[in-house]
Amino acid sequence: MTENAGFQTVIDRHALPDQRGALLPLLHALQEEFGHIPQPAVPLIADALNLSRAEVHGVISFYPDFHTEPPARHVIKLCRAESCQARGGAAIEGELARHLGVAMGHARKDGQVALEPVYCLGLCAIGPNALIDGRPVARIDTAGVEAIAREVEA
Amino acid sequence: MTRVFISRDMASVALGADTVAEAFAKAGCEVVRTGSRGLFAIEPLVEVETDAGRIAYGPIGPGDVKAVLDGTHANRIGPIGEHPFFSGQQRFTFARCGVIDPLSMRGYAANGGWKGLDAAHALSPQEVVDAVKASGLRGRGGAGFPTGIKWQTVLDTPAHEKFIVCNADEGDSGTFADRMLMEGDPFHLIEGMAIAGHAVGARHGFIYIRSEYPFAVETMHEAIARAASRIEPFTLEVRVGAGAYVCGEETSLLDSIEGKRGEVRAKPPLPAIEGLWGKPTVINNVLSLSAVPFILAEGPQAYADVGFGRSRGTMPIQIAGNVKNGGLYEVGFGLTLGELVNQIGGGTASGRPVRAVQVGGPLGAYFPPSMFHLPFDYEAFAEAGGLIGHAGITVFDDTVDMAKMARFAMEFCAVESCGKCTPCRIGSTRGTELIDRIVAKAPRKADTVETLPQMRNAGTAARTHDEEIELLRDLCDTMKHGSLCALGGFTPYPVLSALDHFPEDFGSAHVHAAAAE
Amino acid sequence: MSDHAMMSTDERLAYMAEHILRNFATRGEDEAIEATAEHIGLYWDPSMKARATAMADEPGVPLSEAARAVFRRLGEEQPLT
Amino acid sequence: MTFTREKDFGTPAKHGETVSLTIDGQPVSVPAGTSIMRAAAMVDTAIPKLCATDSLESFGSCRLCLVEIEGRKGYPASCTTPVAPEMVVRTETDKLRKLRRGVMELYISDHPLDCLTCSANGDCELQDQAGAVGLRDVRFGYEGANHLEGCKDESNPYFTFDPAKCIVCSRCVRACDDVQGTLALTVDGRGFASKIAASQGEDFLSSECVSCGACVQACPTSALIENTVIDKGTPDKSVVTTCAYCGVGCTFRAEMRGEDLVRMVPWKEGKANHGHSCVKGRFAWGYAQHRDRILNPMVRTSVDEPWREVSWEEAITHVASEFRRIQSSYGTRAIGGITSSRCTNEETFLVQKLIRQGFGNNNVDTCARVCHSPTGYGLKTTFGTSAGTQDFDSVEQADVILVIGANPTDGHPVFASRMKRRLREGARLIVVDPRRIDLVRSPHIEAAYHLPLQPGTNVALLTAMAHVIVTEGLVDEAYVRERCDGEAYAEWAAFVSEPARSPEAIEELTGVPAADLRAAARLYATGGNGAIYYGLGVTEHSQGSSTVMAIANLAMATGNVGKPGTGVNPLRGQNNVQGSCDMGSFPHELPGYRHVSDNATRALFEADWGVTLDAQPGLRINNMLDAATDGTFKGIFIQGEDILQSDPNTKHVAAGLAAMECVVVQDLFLNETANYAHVFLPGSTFLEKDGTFTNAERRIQMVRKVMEPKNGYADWEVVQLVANAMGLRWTYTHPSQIMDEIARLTPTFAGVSFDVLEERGSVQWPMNAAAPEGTPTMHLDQFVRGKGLFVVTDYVPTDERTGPRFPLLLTTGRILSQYNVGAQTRRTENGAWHAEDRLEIHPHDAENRGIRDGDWVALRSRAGETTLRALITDRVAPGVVYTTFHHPDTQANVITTDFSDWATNCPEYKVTAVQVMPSNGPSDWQTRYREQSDRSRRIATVEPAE
Repeated sequence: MTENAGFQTVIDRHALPDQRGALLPLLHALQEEFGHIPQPAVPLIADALNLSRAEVHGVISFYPDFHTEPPARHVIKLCRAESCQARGGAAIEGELARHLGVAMGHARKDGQVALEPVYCLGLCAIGPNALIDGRPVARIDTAGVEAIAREVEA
Repeated sequence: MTRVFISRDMASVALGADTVAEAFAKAGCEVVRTGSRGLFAIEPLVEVETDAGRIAYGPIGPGDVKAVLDGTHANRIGPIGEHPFFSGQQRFTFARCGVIDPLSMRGYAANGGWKGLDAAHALSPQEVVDAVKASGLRGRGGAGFPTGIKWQTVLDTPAHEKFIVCNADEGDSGTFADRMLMEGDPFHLIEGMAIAGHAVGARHGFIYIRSEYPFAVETMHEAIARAASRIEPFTLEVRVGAGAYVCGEETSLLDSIEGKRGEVRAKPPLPAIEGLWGKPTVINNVLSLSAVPFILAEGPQAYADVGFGRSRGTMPIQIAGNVKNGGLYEVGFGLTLGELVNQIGGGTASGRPVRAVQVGGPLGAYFPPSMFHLPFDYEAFAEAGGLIGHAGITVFDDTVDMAKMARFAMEFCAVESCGKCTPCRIGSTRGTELIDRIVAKAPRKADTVETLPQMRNAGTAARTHDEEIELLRDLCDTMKHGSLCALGGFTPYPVLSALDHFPEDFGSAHVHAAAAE
Repeated sequence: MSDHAMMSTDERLAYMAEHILRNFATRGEDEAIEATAEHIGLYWDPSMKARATAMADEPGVPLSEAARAVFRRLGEEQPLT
Repeated sequence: MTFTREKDFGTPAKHGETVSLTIDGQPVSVPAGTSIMRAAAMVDTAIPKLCATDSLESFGSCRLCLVEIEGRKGYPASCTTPVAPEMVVRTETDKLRKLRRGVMELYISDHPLDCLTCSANGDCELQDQAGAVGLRDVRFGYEGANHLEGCKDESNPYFTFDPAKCIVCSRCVRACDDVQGTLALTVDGRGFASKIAASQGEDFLSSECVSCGACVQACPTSALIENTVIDKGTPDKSVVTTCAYCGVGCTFRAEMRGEDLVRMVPWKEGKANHGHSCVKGRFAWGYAQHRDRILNPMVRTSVDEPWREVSWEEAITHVASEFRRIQSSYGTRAIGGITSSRCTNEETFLVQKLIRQGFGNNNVDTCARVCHSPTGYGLKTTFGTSAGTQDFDSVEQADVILVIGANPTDGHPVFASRMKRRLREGARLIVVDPRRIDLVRSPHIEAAYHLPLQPGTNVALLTAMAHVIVTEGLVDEAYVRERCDGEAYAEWAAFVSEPARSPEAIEELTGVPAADLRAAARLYATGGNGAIYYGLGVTEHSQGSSTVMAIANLAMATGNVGKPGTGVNPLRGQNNVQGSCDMGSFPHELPGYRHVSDNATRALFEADWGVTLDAQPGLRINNMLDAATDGTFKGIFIQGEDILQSDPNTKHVAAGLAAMECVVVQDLFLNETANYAHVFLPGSTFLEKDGTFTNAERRIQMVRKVMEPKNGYADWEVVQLVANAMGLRWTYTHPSQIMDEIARLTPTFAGVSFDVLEERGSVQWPMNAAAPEGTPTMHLDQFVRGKGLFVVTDYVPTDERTGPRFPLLLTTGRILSQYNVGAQTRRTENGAWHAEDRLEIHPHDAENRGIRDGDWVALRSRAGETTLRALITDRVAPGVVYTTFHHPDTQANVITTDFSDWATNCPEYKVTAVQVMPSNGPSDWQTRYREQSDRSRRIATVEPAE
């Protein structure tokens, strides 16, 4: 039961009675704390905010930021949008996928690294860009790919 | 103790600004972290305070401290204002960006901060709305709807509770002005929203920031806390998106704040009358709200005097993609596309010729150089079958494959579709499959179902390339006129503009087909 | 009341009268007796009323004075049918 | 009537001043706010649509209904665009046709092509619209990405969900959200991957779904479809009738294929349910054809013998002769009868007529005795008439809703949905109940105050609320002065103002914090229109009548009677319990609530019936049983009731029945009471007869024959056979004649007739010259008795006390899927939700008795003992346990005692002192009872003598 107790503490902190539309902030907090929102947390969230389980499930499944599976140890969010493509983003995506042995939009089987798409980080003049575990990295070239690979394999 | 100014903007940090700041601090300098000036080719930028004002050096690495401090570094630029990228600008909204410490209330006040708010508080709500109307300000998010009229509707709708919502979802590729302003001059947006609250009688506001902007989220949280007492009785809170581009659409954004799936609502009711939790709500983009303090401080006429045709005031244009001088260029409407890409942008970063430019993000049209005469103006671009959107310009050199870009436009729509309306939910997937067939020059043969004898009416002949192109045009027509919002509705802009202006990439003869009406 | 589950009819009639009296108690004793008698007149069937009237004067039956008064009042108004 | 699918106008009706526009050159005038789609439909222009249906607000997702509007660019959707003055709309242009075909081409590129063998063939809107837009080719082909591989969800016993047939129009999700208010469905995922999911992507049965069928009804394709349609095919004709389950009185279209009932679909014109339904009415009608139905009369001389099937003629003459024999040897008053609140008004009227005219006494009672008889007494005393004051629609104007002693989401689900919608719109809710019922907190609904009082202390709590209202000056003085008896008010006000009535004084007794009680009282008094809804939790107490009067006092004191949005509303349990009371089923009154001693009334009936009537009230059910054990009551005719299972103190009922010489039971199935019967006359279901039911808002509605009675006769025909066998020479040929007789003899029904009901659909009594349109809201200008009467209600504790032997208090109630004694619902698939009665017990009480969830426990009271499985929950307060009485093998009523309401003898089901201990299996009583019940249900297989 401790797993649920963990969720409950985060939920109690965020399910303030007077905060309207509290679901997204609460889901962000759980995602932040546990790296994902497992199915057993949904009934606790629904009860705290007096929503149906269906509503909570519908919202979790809508937004890409909310995952229902445990996260990989490292997460690379590589930008696939037009400005980065104009600066060679597609080629870098191929190199990074080959180098790490993981397809875009997937986590490697060993759980070490996940390569996720992101559509624009707002660094559109210095692409190709990525967030490596939340840290912005710009002008990624072949050397950049190798540096990223070293970092996430550690 | 020499004082130096180094940007903390996410782009600058991505280019190494933090290590440069550490180096100058270790060298005994007083380091002030600011927003970015907005020209990324010269970042990380260091401005050294001297008796003759700030002298800029960029780009600078952590090893260049000594050369910068003794003024001998090769990348010495001198006063940044004299740099050609900045001298031509009219920075009404971005005046303080790169100058002040974004979270210093004292710095903000010392540079004209709160002047607009105080001016607004001296006026009645109707007078403030009239000022915004007189300024000719139009929505900077992309629709270009006159901001003053929107505020008037909210003011006129009686309710015991109203809201101000700032759309900071800026998901368009090639746009970063909202991010730069929130990270570089957060109090400016806060002041704009406080004025809006006073103008329409709203006591609370939400800033909906996309989760892909972690720096902006953090800076706005901190700025709101510091400015709370200054903007009383108006209160503000940040709400963070969760990776859905469609939440940039105003009704989807409202659903998201309400804790729901970001599905687009049908209109009417207009959000100005029945918006957040059914209450009258002002929804404006970061740039629209941030233009308001200037209008109240300097008077609407000063704002309206600048511009072109019905597009009044300045637009912070973002030049991005494969471009030499990528960055933020705030200027009055009217410059031509060519001036922006070639003179100001300096052409491609790769040195190869410019082949195409997408204006207005992933839902904007592609323009060949032959259309670079177009003045940067809402009406002019609409007539040319495109749109200004959030004023992002993405430059491509001649290695670009426009059929692949058209395919990406459909794929992007399929990835980000909220799934509510049929033309977009199903159309975007069928469009992606269709363009793949066109690009692979493999028009569809009759499939197994169609060849069954039971499918008496189904066509059994293989389809031709032209039939597939015509189907793509029909699909775009259905999506353009049938979709519930601009995501499905504008996806045809990049697809058809690529098809019309670059038919060769689609394996078709170079015929300039009339754009779908 | 011993085992309430299986009361005899006499016990039940007495219990019902006492119960009605208690719920009219706020009117004061005299009015309560009159109201209870009127109530019984409206809702009890003749055989129950006849038995009640008879019980009024039987010494062995445990009845409160008020209940006895009610049953006596019944006898006066209702000709035995 | 031939099978015409009800016309769908696409969006709900609006009200407001008229707006005129032209559509395709045709002038149209509709209320402001009406959509262009609805306006067009009103002039028979059917704009193609898929995601729009008029039971739901417009959504604008399918994009088929695009139109062109002069002066407006683009192609707006007609469902989400309201009409505007002088608007000029075109619904058919080349461009629109092209766009609609484009949308349909996308739909059919991701849809199965097995129309001809699909269970919705001929009844599918996608099929219709594909035809309407003239789709001839899907140029995208059929091998792109699609949703054809999802597997069917057949978990729910009544309908199947086939995701491959889903077009993601979300009509099901919106129906579950807005119409039912359970929010059990959602769209899962986004974009092309969007799919409908129940709860967290589970199968329907294990999800939050309550199986009301609204989603199945809203679904335009066969994605959600009734299993009976899959098995039998789409219906070809329909008859509108009224549901035979709870007191909401939902009207349905019984859709048939020939004589075979295919499905029950709620009727949009139904004034009580407005097109909504619950699991019972919508799906649980299979019992009508269940093999347990007894179809032939049966007779036996003693209850120990097996039944002997006989002809109708033999059975009827046996009944008549036995009753005459008993009367001659034991006296006129030695026999009586019980009417059913599940039969029609006409049948109930005939049973009480058989008893009064035929038996010559007033020994007639009804099951209302054990549910709302205190409502009859309490409201008649205070307001002057024994019925609820409002119609159901009134809840839409309530600002404060007070629910006391009722569990609407289980007992009156369709009305609960309308109440929940009003609560979601912002009305405030107060719940007074020992149990935390669902309404206290469920998605988007939260009671402002839940007052979990100790069972049996209602009067103390309500009088304390009155104390707050009077002492804090919250009384509506003007209303009281103008509408109520001043003297009675003064006495009442003085009484409630005494310190002993304050919330603080009764806090310890009720267990309700004084501050909450005060706040709730203030909210009810000052929160705008206050509407009180109550159920058996108010009436089934030793002070049931006092509680009803205490409620009436609160309503009068705050001016909350006599206008929409307010009122005192009894949620009556069964489909015609209101009707059975109206028809004079009580031993002390003739139809129309007129006392038998009222000479003028009696003269009216005597003239019509040609007999002199007994002026003395007859025996109530419990009095009949007492008289039976005393040997003075020997014969009984019971129509459509199972008093052995539903009435309290089962051993007492058994003893009474066993002492009788001729027990006649008329029912659908052999029930527990039939174990003691000598004659069994087969009954007919509501599907097999014409007549009327009256629901809890006094609305009289038609019940129409859908199929011939399997047992040969409608119930009213059987009563006539018995009557004529006793020489009464009745000549009814159709129930409408019985209603004419009722109208002739009952002032409040004077204007009612089958013709009027056919024409208007339904009407609420009183309906006569004074109220030609019927009476939605009663007591408009003045109370029926003239001045509203305040009645002093002092708390008198029940004699049923807890003590060391029986430390806990048992209260009883009902669950959504089962109905009353379960005779009908146990013979359907509803067991999927509630297969056995469970004892709800608080964790503390369970813990210190070593009871785990699901354990068998012995439940013992002074009256008896039974065993059932425990359900550990904090829904009940410590010291309180709860169960239902739907399943005979638990015989919950062997536990309940004979204590009852002082005025009406309505049994005190809600308060029984009990002890709960772990047990290893059924009690001896249960095993003995099972054996006796099996023995008495044997039916000899010999051929009935011709």
